[in-house]
Amino acid sequence: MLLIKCPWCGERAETEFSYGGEAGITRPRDPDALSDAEWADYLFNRTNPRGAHEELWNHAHGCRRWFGAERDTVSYVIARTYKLGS
Amino acid sequence: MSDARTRVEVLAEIGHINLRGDPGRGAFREIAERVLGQPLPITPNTVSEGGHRVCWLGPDEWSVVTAAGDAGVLLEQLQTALAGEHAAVNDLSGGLAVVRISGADSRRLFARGCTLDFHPDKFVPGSCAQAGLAKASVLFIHTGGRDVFDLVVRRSFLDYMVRWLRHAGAELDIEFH
Amino acid sequence: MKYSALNLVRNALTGNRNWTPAWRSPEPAREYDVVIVGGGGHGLATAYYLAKEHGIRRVAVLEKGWIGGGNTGRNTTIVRSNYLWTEASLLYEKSMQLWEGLSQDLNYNVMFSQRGVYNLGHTLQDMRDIERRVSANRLNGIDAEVVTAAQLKTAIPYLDTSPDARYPILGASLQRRAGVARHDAVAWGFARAADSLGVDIIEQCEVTAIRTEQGGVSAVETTRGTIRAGKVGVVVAGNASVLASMAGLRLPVESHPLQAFVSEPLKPVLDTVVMSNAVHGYVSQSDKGELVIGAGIDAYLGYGQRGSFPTIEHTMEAIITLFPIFSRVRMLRLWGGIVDVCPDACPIISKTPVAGLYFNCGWGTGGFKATPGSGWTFAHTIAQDRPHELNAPFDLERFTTGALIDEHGAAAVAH
Amino acid sequence: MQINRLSQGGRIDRSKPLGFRFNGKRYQGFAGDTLASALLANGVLLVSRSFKLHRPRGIVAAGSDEPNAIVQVGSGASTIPNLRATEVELYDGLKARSTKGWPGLRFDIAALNDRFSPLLGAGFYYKTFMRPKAFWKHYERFIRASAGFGAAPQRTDPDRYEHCNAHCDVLVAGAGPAGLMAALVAARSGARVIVADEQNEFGGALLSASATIDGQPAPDWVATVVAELSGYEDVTVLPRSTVFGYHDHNFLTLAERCTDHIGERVQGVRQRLWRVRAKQVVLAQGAFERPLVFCNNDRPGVMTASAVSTYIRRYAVCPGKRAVVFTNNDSAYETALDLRASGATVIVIDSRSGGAGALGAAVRKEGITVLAAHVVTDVTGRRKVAGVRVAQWSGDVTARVENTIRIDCDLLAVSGGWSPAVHLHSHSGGKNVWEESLHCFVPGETAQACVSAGSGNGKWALDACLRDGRDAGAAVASRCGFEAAEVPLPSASDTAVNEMQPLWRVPAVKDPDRCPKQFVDYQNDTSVADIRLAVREGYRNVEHVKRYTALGFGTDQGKLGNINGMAILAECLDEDIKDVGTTTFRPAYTPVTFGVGAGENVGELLDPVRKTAIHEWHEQHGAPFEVVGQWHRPWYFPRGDEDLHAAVARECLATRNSVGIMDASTLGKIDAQGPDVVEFLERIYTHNVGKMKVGRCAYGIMLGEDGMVMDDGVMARLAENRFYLTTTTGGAAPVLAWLETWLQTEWPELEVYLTSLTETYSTIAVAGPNSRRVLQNAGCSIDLERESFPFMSVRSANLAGIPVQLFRVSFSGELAFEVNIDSRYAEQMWRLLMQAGQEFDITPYGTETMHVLRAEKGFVIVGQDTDGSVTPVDLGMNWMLSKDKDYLGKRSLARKDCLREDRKQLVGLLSEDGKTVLPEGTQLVDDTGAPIPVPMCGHVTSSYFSACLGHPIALALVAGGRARRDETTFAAMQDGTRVPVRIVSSVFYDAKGERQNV
Ligand SMILES: Cc1cc2nc3c(=O)[nH]c(=O)nc-3n(C[C@H](O)[C@H](O)[C@H](O)COP(=O)(O)OP(=O)(O)OC[C@H]3O[C@@H](n4cnc5c(N)ncnc54)[C@H](O)[C@@H]3O)c2cc1C
Ligand SMILES: NC(=O)c1ccc[n+]([C@@H]2O[C@H](COP(=O)([O-])OP(=O)(O)OC[C@H]3O[C@@H](n4cnc5c(N)ncnc54)[C@H](O)[C@@H]3O)[C@@H](O)[C@H]2O)c1
Ligand SMILES: Cc1cc2nc3c(=O)[nH]c(=O)nc-3n(C[C@H](O)[C@H](O)[C@H](O)COP(=O)(O)O)c2cc1C
Ligand SMILES: [Zn+2]
Repeated sequence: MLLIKCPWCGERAETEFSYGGEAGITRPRDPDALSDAEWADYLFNRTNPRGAHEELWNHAHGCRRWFGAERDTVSYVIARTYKLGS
Repeated sequence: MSDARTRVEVLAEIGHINLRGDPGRGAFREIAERVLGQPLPITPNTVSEGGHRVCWLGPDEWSVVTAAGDAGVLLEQLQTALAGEHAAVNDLSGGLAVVRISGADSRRLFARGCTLDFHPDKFVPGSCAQAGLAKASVLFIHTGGRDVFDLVVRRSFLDYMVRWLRHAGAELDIEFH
Repeated sequence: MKYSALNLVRNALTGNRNWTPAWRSPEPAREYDVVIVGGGGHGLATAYYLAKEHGIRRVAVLEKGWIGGGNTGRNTTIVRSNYLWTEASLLYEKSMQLWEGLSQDLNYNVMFSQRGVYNLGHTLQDMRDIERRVSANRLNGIDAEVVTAAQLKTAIPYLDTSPDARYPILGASLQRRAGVARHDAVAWGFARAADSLGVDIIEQCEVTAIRTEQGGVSAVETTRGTIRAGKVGVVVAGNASVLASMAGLRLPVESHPLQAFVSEPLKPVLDTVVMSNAVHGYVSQSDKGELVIGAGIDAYLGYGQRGSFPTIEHTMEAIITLFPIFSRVRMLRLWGGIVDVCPDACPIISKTPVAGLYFNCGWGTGGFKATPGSGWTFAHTIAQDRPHELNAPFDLERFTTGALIDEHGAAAVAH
Repeated sequence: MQINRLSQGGRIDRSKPLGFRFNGKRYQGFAGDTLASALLANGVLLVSRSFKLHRPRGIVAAGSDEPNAIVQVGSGASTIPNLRATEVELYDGLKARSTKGWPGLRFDIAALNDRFSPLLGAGFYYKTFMRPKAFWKHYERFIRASAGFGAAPQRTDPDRYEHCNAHCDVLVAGAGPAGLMAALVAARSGARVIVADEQNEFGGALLSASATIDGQPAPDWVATVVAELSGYEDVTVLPRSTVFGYHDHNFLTLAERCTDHIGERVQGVRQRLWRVRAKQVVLAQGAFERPLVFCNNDRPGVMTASAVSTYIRRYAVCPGKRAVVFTNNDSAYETALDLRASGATVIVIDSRSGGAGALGAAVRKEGITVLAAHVVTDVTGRRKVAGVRVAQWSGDVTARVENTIRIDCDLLAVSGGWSPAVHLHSHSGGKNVWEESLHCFVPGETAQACVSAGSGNGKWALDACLRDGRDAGAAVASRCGFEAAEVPLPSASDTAVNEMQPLWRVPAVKDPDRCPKQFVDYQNDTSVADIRLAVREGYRNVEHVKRYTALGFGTDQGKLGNINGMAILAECLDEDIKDVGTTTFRPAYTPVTFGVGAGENVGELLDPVRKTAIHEWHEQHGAPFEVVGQWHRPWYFPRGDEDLHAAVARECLATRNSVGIMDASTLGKIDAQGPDVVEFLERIYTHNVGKMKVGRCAYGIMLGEDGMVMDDGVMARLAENRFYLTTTTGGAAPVLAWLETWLQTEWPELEVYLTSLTETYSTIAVAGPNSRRVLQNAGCSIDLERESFPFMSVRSANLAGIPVQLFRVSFSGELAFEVNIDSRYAEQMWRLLMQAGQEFDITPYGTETMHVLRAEKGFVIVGQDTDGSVTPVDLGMNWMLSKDKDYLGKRSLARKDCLREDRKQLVGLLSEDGKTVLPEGTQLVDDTGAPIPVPMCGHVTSSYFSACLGHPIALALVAGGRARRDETTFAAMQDGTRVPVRIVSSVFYDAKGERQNV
C-alpha cells in the first residue's frame, strides 16, 4: 500500500486517495477543429510509460484536492507530489 | 491498560456549517473571522476553538461545528456578510451526525479501521482529520479533552458506523450509549 | 517425440533418459519472415498458427525472459466465451472451439477442464444484464443459461445463497462448456508444437528497438543482436505501450497491476468456477487442490508485477462473503501481473500505420481464454496483411470512429 | 508413553500434562510442546504421506520450514486445514489428523504410486490422458480425487478476526539474538518499535542453544531483554505474529494468532492483521538449515540436525536412540553433542575430508566416532529409518561411489549448511547475492528502508549475530532521527567453526536417473531425477523448472529444499548457481487465513448499508428493500399478502388516480454556486443552462468525453449564480467527483464551489392528481396553483411550519411535487404528508412502481436503459443538445460511428399478444428463421405490466428503431420461442404530457 504525500495533509495511505491517470492531458480548446484521429488521441491514447510518470491523485477521503505526483511505474517510488499549477 | 472506560455516544443537536472560500483572496477571510469571532484555521488538519469549533477540511473549506440552534443564524450571518465575495455557505446539519468517543481505548478503536497515526504525539489536541474509518469517510476531531474525540459521520452511514464500532470494539473496554 | 501413454511407459523403462527437449534453444538467425515479439501464450499461438495454417515457417518468437513468464504464467485460467456483444462473442467462441481440441492438436495435455462457469447476480440490474447476455449468447450459438438462486444452492452447496446476505444472490448465468485450463501447459504446448514446425523460440532476448525503412518495418534490435524481419507482430501484453513507443506509436492502453493468489491445497470442495461482479471476487479449485482466486485491478499504472495489499483484503472479503467456509482457509502465495487495459475492455488485434507491423494487445484482465483464438486471428492478420472477419472489429481504427465494443459488463470482475 | 521424553531440561512445563489425539489415538504431552514435539516424544514418527507418491513421511524440521507434517486440527466449523505440526502449540484436548493416506496412514492404497514412480515423473500428465478426447473429464475426476492435503470446514467460521493499523519508527521482524539486540538499541534510542516473532516465545535459536550470553544461559538473557522491551510505552512486543508480507513504501503485514494456541472454541478475536507502516525495518529472520540430498532421504526419522537439537533442548525430546549425524559443516556437531548428552549413541558422517574444527575435537572427546570424507548414500527402512548406507567420498559429485558401511540407526540428523531467510528482503524488492564464501544467498542491495541482520544476513556465530543486530538497531534509529543509544555488546560463548563444503547432491551407487529417489522438495516429491528430466526436456530456466517439477510449490514454499534444488539445477546446466538464481519469493511468508485478511469486513459489515432518514418507517410498514449500490430503498409496500405484482399494480393505480408518495432521498444533490457557475455548467450539461430563469428547473444530462450518457437529473436555478443539481442515486458520488475533477484540474480559473447536499436533504415525492391538495392539506405556505408555481419550477416554502424546497417536477408524468427537506425532519414530514393525504388514500410506493410509472412515460433510467454505449441521440434527446456551445462529449458525437443511422435507438415495444411481459434483457431478432449466429437488432431494457394501460409495455434499444415505428420484430425468449412485438413510441401514457402540467 503506497504512502502518498498530499501537498496539504501530508503523508496518508493509498486507500485515502483516488487515482486520476496521466497528468497534463489538456482538453483541446476547440474540439471541433480537431480531426477524429486527433480527438481520439486526446480521448484514449496514453503515454503509459515504464518508468517515471506524471500523474494525478485526489485526496478523496481527505481534503478532496487533486494534485500531481511523479511516480515510477516500476519501483512505485514517488519522487515528489505537488499542488497543481505550481 | 485502560484507566477509564471508553464511551461511545451519538451526540444530538449539533450544527454544521460548511464554509468555502479562498483565504488568500479578497476580504473572505477577514469577514469570515469577524462573523465567526475567531480565526479560520489555515494550517491543514487543525481546529480553531472559540465560540464555535472550526475545522480545516481543505485549503478553501471549513466546517463550523456549533450548537444546532445557532446554525441557522450563523448561516444567515455568514451568507449576508459574504455576499460580495466568492464564497459558499451551506448548513449541513441535517446530513451529519456526531459520535463522541472518549476514553483510553479510543485511539486503539480508531486504529482498527483507520490508517491515520493516532499516537498522542501525532494526533494532538487541536487536530482534526478527514479519513476513511472502516468503509466510511469521517472527520475526526480531537476535542482538546484528554482522549475525547468527535467523529463526524454522514447520516446514512451512521447505522453502519455504530455497528462497526460495536464490532471493532468488542475486545476493548467500551460502553455504548 | 510424440506424447502418449505408450511412450510414457517406454521411457519409464529407460530411466526417462530419452525424452527430447519440448522446444529447442536456437541461436537467433539473422533474418526471419515474421518475428513475433513476446513469448506468452498469444505470441506462441500466433507463431504456431502462422506455421500451421499459413505455411510460414521462418518465424521467430522473441521473449525477453522465459516463455510463459508474463500474464500467461500468472493468470487464474478462466476460459469462457459468454461475452455480451456479438463481435466479442464470436472471437472468444472461436477460441473456445480451438480449446476443445487443443490438447490433441498440440499433442500436449493443457488440461482444459470444462467444469462450468457461474456469473452471479446480486441485484435486479445484475439479473437484467445476465438475461441480456444469456439471450445474446444463445443467438450466437454459445451455450448459456440463467440459473436461479435455488438451483445454485444445490449445484454449489457451500455458496451462501441466504436471502439475508449483504448482497443476496438472486441468480446467475452459467456456461457449462466454460472452465479452466493449465496455464503453463498452454505456453509450453504451443511452444513445442510451433518448434516442431520449425519456429525458433528464442528466450532471454529482449526487443529494444523497432527499425523501419520507408514507412515499413525492417528489423528489431534485441539484447541478442539485430534481427531482420519481413513482418513484426508484437504481442507483449502489459508492455504494449513500451513497444509501441519504439515504433513511434501511441496506444489506447494502460498497464495496471492485477493480482491473484492461491490457497494451500485442499481436498476437493468446489468443482466449478464462481464469479461475482457485485462483491468482486471469483474462485475455482485447481486439480492440485488450491483455491485459485483473482483480485481486482489496482487503479494506478504499474509495471511491477505486484500490487496493493488492500486489494487482496477486499478480495478475501468477497470470497468469504460468497463462501463463508473459506474464512479458515489460508493464502499460500500472492502474485501480480501487468495487464494491458483498453478503454472498452476489448482487445486490439490490428495492423498499424507502420507497414508490416502488427499489434495484438489490450486483453487486460481476460485474455488467457482467448489464447488460441487470438493467435489464430493474429496469424491470419499477419500472413494476409488484413484482419480476419473475426478480428476486423478489433482494429485500432475503432478508437477513431468511435465503434467501441464495450465489454465492461460482461468482462465482469478481472479475469 | 512418552518414550522419547527426556527426564529433564527443555522449556516445557511438566506440571501441566496435556492430553491430545492424533489420528484418533490418545497421547500426552506437556504445556510448551508443539504437536510435533509431543508426537516425537510419544515415538510417533510416521505422520503423513507425500503428495504425489504417497510415501510415508515423518517430521523433518522444527519450524515453518516443515514440509511433511501437514495436519488437520480441530473439527466441525472450527477445523483448520494444513497446519504444520511443528507450529501447532499443544493444548489440552487437541485433536489432529493426518491429511493424506486412505484408508489410513499406515496402509495407504495410493502408496502404489511409488511403485510406478518412473511413470509419474515431472510433468507426466502433460504427456498423456489426451485420448480419447472425451475421456479427459473422467481422468480429471480421478486426478482431483487425490488432490489436496487438508479439508476446508463445512460450516461457517464461528471466529472473529480484526485489523489493526500501526505506525512505528522501527519494525523488527524476528526476535532471535539479532532482532532482540536491534529492538533493544532502537527502543533505548527512543524510537517507536514493534518487534514481532512468529513463535510463541521470543529468542529464536537461543531457545534451543547451549550458548551463554553475558555468562547466563541464553534464554535468561532473552527474558531480561524482553522484560526491558515490554516496559517501554512505545514498544509493541508481538509474539505469535508472523510478518508475512513486505509491501511497497515500507508497509508490512503481520498476522497475529491470538487464540489458536489456547483451544478450539475460544472467546475473543482469533487472529489479528497488523497493517504496519514503518519508517525503518530490521529483518532478523534467521536462517534455515538445508537437508542433504541422497537416496530415500525422506524416510521418517531423517531430520535436520538443528531440528533434532531443538527437540532435545527446547522440548526435552530425543527423537532416537541410535543416531547418525550426516553433515558437510560444523553446526551439526552440536547436535551430536546434544544427542550424546541425551543418552543416544551417535556416529558422525562428515563429507569433508578435513572434518570439523574445535567442535570436532569436542565431539571426539565424547567418544563419538567421526567418519570424515564419507557420505550417507541411502537409507534403509520404509516407514521409519532402519539404517544408512555409507560410502567413502572424494569430493567429486559425478563420481560413482561404493557403499562400504551399513549402520543401523533409528535417527538420521542431516545438515547441508544454512540458508539465510531472505524472504522479506525479497518481498521488499531487494536483491539477493550469492555469497561464495558462505555458499548461500545473502541479502544484497535493498529497495526500501530496511536492513538485514543476524543469520538472515549470513552471520552464523552468535557474537556476530548480536553485533549485527546491535549495529542494525543503531543504524535504523539514527536514520529515524534518533541519537543511537550506546548499547554494550553482550559477550557470547561461541566456538570457531570450519568452513562448510558444498554438497548439493550425494552421489549414489547407481546413476541419478535410476537410483532410488533423492528428494529435493519433500512435499511435492520433487527429486534429483525430476530436475534432470526437466532440463533434458528443455525446461532450463529456474522458473520453468519450478513449474515443471513443482519444486518450491508446496505449502513450505521451498524453505527447506529450494537452495539445494537451484544448486542441482546449476549442476545440470553446468552453470554457476549465482547465474541460475532463485525463484521469486512472494507473500505470504507462511500461509495466512482469508479470515484475517478480511478482518471485520464480512457479513453485514462487508459494505455499509446506507439508510435514508425515513428508513425506519418503511421497515415498520413491511417494505422489502431493493439493493441499489450501498443504499437500501423500499421496493414496494405490500398490503396483506400481496405479492410484488399485486402491490405494484395497486400503487400505480393509486398514484395515477389519486396520489402516491415515495422516498426519493437517495438522489444525489449538489449545491453549485459562484460567479462562473453558469459557464461551468454550460460545459458540463448539454442544454443551455444560461437560458434557465431563476426559480426554474430543467432536466439535464451529462456525457462522458466519449459522448455517451453518463448521468441525468433535474437542476434548479435558485439564484443568478446558484444551482441545485440532482443526480441519479448511483451517480451522487461519481458525479460530484467528476465535476470537481474538471474544476480543479482543467478549469481552475472558474470560480465555482460545489457542496454535496445528498445527506442534508431528504426528498419526498408526492405524485398524482391529488398531490397539490395533499400539500395544501399539510399547510403549505405558498400558492401551489399552476399560475404562480408552474411545472418545472422551484420554490422555498413552509410545509406544516417546516421550511422546505418544493420542486414541481415529475418522474411519473402526473402532477407532482418533490419536497426537499432537512433530513432531521424528513420522517416527521413523511408522517405529516401521509396524514394530510389520508382523505385521498395516499399510497406509499417503492422503486418498482416508480419504474413502472416512468416507463409508461418513456423516461429512461441511466444504467438500465443505457449501458455506457448510448448517446443522447440514441435516446431521442437531440432537443437537449445545444448547438450554440461546446460541452463535454460533444465532439465525440460527431464521430463516424456516432452518426450511423442504424445505431440502437430507444423505442417502445408492445407484445402483439397483449399478454407477454418480456423479460428485461431479452434480445430482439428480425428473422425468426435465421441460422446461428442469429443477427440481433436490439434488446429490451425495461419491461413491466402496466396496470393503468392494462397491458405490458417495454422499452428497448433497437437498431435504427425510430424509423421502424409500427414494424414487427421478435423477442427471442429463453425457451427458444419468438414473441412478435410491435415497435412503438417510447411514450405510452399521456403522450402530450398534459397530466403533469395542470
Ligand atoms: C492475475 C491475473 C489473472 C488473470 N486471469 C485471467 C483469467 O482468469 N482468464 C483469462 O482469460 N485471462 C486472465 N488474465 C489475463 C491473461 O493472463 C492475459 O490476457 C493473457 O495471458 C495475455 O497473454 P499474452 O501472451 O498476450 O501476454 P503475456 O503472457 O504477458 O506475454 C507477453 C510476453 O511478452 C514478453 N515481452 C515483453 N516485452 C518484451 C520485449 N521488449 N521483448 C521481448 N519480449 C517481451 C513478456 O516477457 C511476456 O512473456 C489474467 C491476468 C492476470 C495478471
Ligand atoms: N552454527 C551455525 O552454523 C549457525 C547457523 C545459523 C544460525 N546459528 C545461530 O542462530 C542464531 C541466529 O540468530 P538470529 O537472530 O539471526 O536468528 P534466529 O533464528 O535466532 O531468530 C530468527 C527469529 O525470527 C523469527 N522469524 C523468521 N521469520 C519471521 C517472520 N516472517 N515473522 C516473524 N518472525 C519471523 C523466527 O521464528 C526466529 O524466532 C544465532 O544464535 C546463531 O549463532 C548458528
Ligand atoms: C493457476 C495458478 C496456480 C498456482 N498454484 C500455485 C501453487 O500451488 N503453489 C505455488 O507456490 N504457487 C502457485 N502459483 C503461483 C506461482 O508460483 C507464481 O507465483 C506465479 O506463477 C507468478 O510468478 P512469480 O511469483 O514467479 O512472479 C500458481 C499460479 C497460477 C497462475
Ligand atoms: Zn489532503
